[in-house]
Amino acid sequence: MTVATDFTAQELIVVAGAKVLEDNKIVFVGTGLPMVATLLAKLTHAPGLIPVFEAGAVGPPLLHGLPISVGDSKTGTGASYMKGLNAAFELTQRGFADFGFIGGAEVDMYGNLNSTMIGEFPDEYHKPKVRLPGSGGTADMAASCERTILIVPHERKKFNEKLSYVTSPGHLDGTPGARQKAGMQGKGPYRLITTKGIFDFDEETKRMRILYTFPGETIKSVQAATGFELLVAPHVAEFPPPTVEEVRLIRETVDPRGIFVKRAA
Amino acid sequence: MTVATDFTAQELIVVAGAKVLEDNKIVFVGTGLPMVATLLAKLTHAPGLIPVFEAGAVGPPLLHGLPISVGDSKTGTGASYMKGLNAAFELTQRGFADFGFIGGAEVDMYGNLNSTMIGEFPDEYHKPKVRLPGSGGTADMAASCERTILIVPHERKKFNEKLSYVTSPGHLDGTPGARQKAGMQGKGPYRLITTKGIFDFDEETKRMRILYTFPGETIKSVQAATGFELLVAPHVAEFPPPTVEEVRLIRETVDPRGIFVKRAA
Amino acid sequence: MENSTQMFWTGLSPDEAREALVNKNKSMWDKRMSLKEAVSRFIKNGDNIGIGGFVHVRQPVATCHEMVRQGFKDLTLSFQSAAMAPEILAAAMMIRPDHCTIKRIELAYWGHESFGLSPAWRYLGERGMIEFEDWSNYNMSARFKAGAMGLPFIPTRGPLGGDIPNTSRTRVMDCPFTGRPIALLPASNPNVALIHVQAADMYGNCIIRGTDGTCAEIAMASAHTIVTCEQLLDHEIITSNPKDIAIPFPAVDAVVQVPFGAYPGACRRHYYYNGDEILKFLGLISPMVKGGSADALKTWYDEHIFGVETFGEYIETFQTRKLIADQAAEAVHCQRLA
Amino acid sequence: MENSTQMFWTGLSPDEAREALVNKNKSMWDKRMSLKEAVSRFIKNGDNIGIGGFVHVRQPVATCHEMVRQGFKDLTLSFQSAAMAPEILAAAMMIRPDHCTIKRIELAYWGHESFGLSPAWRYLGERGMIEFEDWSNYNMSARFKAGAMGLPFIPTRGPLGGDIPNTSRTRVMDCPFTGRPIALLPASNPNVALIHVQAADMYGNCIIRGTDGTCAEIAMASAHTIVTCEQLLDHEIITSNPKDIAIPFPAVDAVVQVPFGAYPGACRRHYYYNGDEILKFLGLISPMVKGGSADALKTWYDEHIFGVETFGEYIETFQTRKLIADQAAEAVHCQRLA
Repeated sequence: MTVATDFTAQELIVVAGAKVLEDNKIVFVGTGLPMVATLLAKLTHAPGLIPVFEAGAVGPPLLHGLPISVGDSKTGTGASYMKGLNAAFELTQRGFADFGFIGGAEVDMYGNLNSTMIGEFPDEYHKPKVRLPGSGGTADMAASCERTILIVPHERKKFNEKLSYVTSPGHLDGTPGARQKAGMQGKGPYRLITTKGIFDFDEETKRMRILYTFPGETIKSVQAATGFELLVAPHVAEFPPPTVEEVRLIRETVDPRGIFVKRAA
Repeated sequence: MTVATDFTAQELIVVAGAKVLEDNKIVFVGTGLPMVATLLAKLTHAPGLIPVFEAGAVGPPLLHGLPISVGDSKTGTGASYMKGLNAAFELTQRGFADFGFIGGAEVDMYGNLNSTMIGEFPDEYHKPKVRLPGSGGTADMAASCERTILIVPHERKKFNEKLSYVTSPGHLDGTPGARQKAGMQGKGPYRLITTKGIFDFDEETKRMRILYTFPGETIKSVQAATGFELLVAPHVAEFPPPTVEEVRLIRETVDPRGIFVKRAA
Repeated sequence: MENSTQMFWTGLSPDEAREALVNKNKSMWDKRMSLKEAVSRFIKNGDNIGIGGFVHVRQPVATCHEMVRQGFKDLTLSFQSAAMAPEILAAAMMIRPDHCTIKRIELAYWGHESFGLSPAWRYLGERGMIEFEDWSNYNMSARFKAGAMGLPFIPTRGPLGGDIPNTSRTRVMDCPFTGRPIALLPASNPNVALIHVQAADMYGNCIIRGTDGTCAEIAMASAHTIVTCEQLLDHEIITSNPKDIAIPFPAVDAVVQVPFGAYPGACRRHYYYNGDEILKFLGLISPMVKGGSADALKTWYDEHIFGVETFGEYIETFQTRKLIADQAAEAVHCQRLA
Repeated sequence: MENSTQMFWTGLSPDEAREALVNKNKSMWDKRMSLKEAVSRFIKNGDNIGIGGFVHVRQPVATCHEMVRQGFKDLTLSFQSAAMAPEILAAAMMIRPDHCTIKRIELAYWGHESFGLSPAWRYLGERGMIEFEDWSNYNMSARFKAGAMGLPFIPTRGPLGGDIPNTSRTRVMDCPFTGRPIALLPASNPNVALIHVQAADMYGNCIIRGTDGTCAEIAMASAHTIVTCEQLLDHEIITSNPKDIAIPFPAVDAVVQVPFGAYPGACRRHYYYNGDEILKFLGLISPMVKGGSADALKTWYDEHIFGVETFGEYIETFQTRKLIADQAAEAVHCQRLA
């Protein structure tokens, strides 16, 4: 278990994401880094982790390696169910997904995510500064998975008091029972993993709270890169750097072609 | 095309039912005599007739003969679709079924059917004189097939002004657009086949109207066996008796074991 | 919005159904157990039981035998069209009301198609001995589907216009998009689903051949699912074509291999109906509709259910020649190389 | 009931969709024709086009090429997550607005996952050149499902709480059974569905391998469906396992065999993604987002679409070695004896 000295921010995020995943749970996996973290978790501490992909595959063993899409043929082989999008989301709405693992371009202090547009809303909705791809399945996972794990690269412009557009609702405005009142299910955002640390959401206020800082970061440096005031957990710990073995697994086995985990630091 | 002299009331109903079915149409087939008539139609003038069974089978060739249930394995073999009950009824609700072919224990002048209970409604609903099996799929076919063909043995106690229970709505109270106003689709009852004749429903009033009398019956004898006033079409014809070939087909090929078509007259 | 009857939930409410699933261990574990254990572990008095199959196709007959053997009270039965499963449970109530009772039935059809009406339904219904709620096949299928989708209700074009909306918890509302009336049906989330399938693995992944009925929906809607299967196969075989899997393992709690588990009903690829046996059994109940004796029926239950330990012993009472003939009949309908 | 935006129907209203199907010849007839004929016969200017597949899986790429060749105006595109199909149509609008135009898009996601954002979406969206309506993947899938079920709407637990209900025709109502808010989504009934499948018979019965996406729902919801297939098989082979049929023949109007019809995207059992080609094509559009020249993109369209008669000629521009490599890559993921 030698600690690695050569690792990238993305590799750290993947290791942190994998560690948040619990063995024997069902996780609805969004595209990109969540897929990488899920595969790493299955290859390490969570062989019984059950991934669900929105194109339909439930519980594939992923024997042929990292899918490059949530609809990739690799997700289908050996799956325990595969009936298309409606079926995947219906079972999520029913309560089958313990976790949803999703990303976004922008996040606020209540774990609401934006993957729709950058610009003034509603004025610029039909002519935004940047048009993003849109929700995909993230709004659905946010609405119906029992808990969600979020991944957002930590930059000040992505951590905002007010989002351009709330694509995937988290704890909404943080008021008690806000999700249930709105008609959604599940407990909402559980963890946020960024390039600077791991966060949870305060039990009372539902506000984002620092839980772990990544190597080289401090509470202060994390706050400086965040466009709103962060809460701080009673005992913030430093998240350990990845091990040599974890980095090797990512580079040689999980994403050898660097599809999602880029080699440049 | 020799006319048969030896045939039963049920055989006549089956031949009449078959003749009402048009080639190359999709017919949603209820259990019992509708299945027999459908198979006879496919073996005679309507080889391109496409049966749908509520347990799920769409368009089976019925190469292994008469199913004894709408969920019979014989309905599945060679079918062009088979996804269970929801799928079969969803495609009906969508508009895929040109005809629904259904029976009931009681019918009124607007083609509403009862297959739920005999007794006073609502007082005796929970303790009826006779408890019938219930709707099955007939209420759904009645609500969503484009047109329905009804089969009811012609007895006075089955042809009533007021039904004990309206299980499968036909033209409701006969007022113009009643079905659409109630939220249903389709044009409702198209033909009724009984042991005494074939009926349609008047364009204006939606009331049951004699179209054909069966051999041995007259307008008067049919009316006498009916608990409400029948309308009479401008040119009521006598429906021809079955041919020797039709009777032979029913007895030897369609229902050789007499499962639905009893030998006794 | 028309409210015909007061709203209430039978089985689980939508929120309870969600909670049950959230708190359940949904991982891949070995769920093989005896039918005796499955029934005693997952079924309780007062439960709403979702019954799979369609009329005499893949009815959970073996599981109903075991339920009668153990005895349950105040059950609610939910199904679209059923035959032998409710008949076995209801006829048991007719002879042993101290041991087995049905409180309520939510159904579209209880009968035997070409084999006739259900005498037990007539007996209990005409004597006012049970609560019931009439629906149609699509209504019940859609209610299970709503339950399986995690929705509190589902819209349908029926029942509208007839009496079903007057005797059920249907709500009719004006569609907010078209202005026309549409029916809203409350979801059904049974406590326990009873499902018989052709093949399963030990984790509960199920393959259904021929009609799916509404089995997947009932299993996904229910808090617990007991699966009986003709074949118990390796996980790798079952998942070799993932799209063949009708019910995924997290929806299943018990897997029991029971050959002929739907007999004397039919099971595609395995056996066709034993109509003689169906008629014989119904013939024992029929006289009671008109006030006849219960003796013959009691004897049947004593010999075939109470007097044996397992469903296998009941199957052994059939002549091998007859079992092989029913297998051979089915083999004609869906021909395959062995 | 909250009304965020005015209600209107794109494509067909529920009543029009019903009427279209009622009046259609739904019998078994030989629907084989050229893609040129299928597109010219069933697609009109102003149509709402339902696009099958999921991101780069089984996108109807060949059909979109043919649509660009023929030229259509004022289209509405409806899909959950799409990639090459809208990219081909939209980039054509960027270079030939006289020939091809998109008026509106109803979508959950337009992008290329690991291959990056969609430059055409950014170009058209950021310049305010098209109407659009954001939904989620389940929202769009459920909207097609409602259309396929003959319903005017379907309830879902999302979108609620976020901005999607504020920018779409979602209605939020209090559930009449639970009192809690629930979303109602209007059905989507496109004029024409474009679906690429692994196998079909001449009547239009379709088998889909791997993910079904929302193809069956889109086909069943639409007034017309154009199917392209890798394999055209005898009816008896296609129906040998009826449950494998994802789309039944009455929902289909044209059947066209087009090998590699979803290429450079993927098609399970046939070929894996050609990522190089996807990136190369996106690279021709990307400079235009920032105001760069359209020349390279124009040249591509002239050479690969306008300059050829059929999609087959486009496929012939690839090196055989590359096509075989992409087939071999896919053969590793779903291993089967030939």
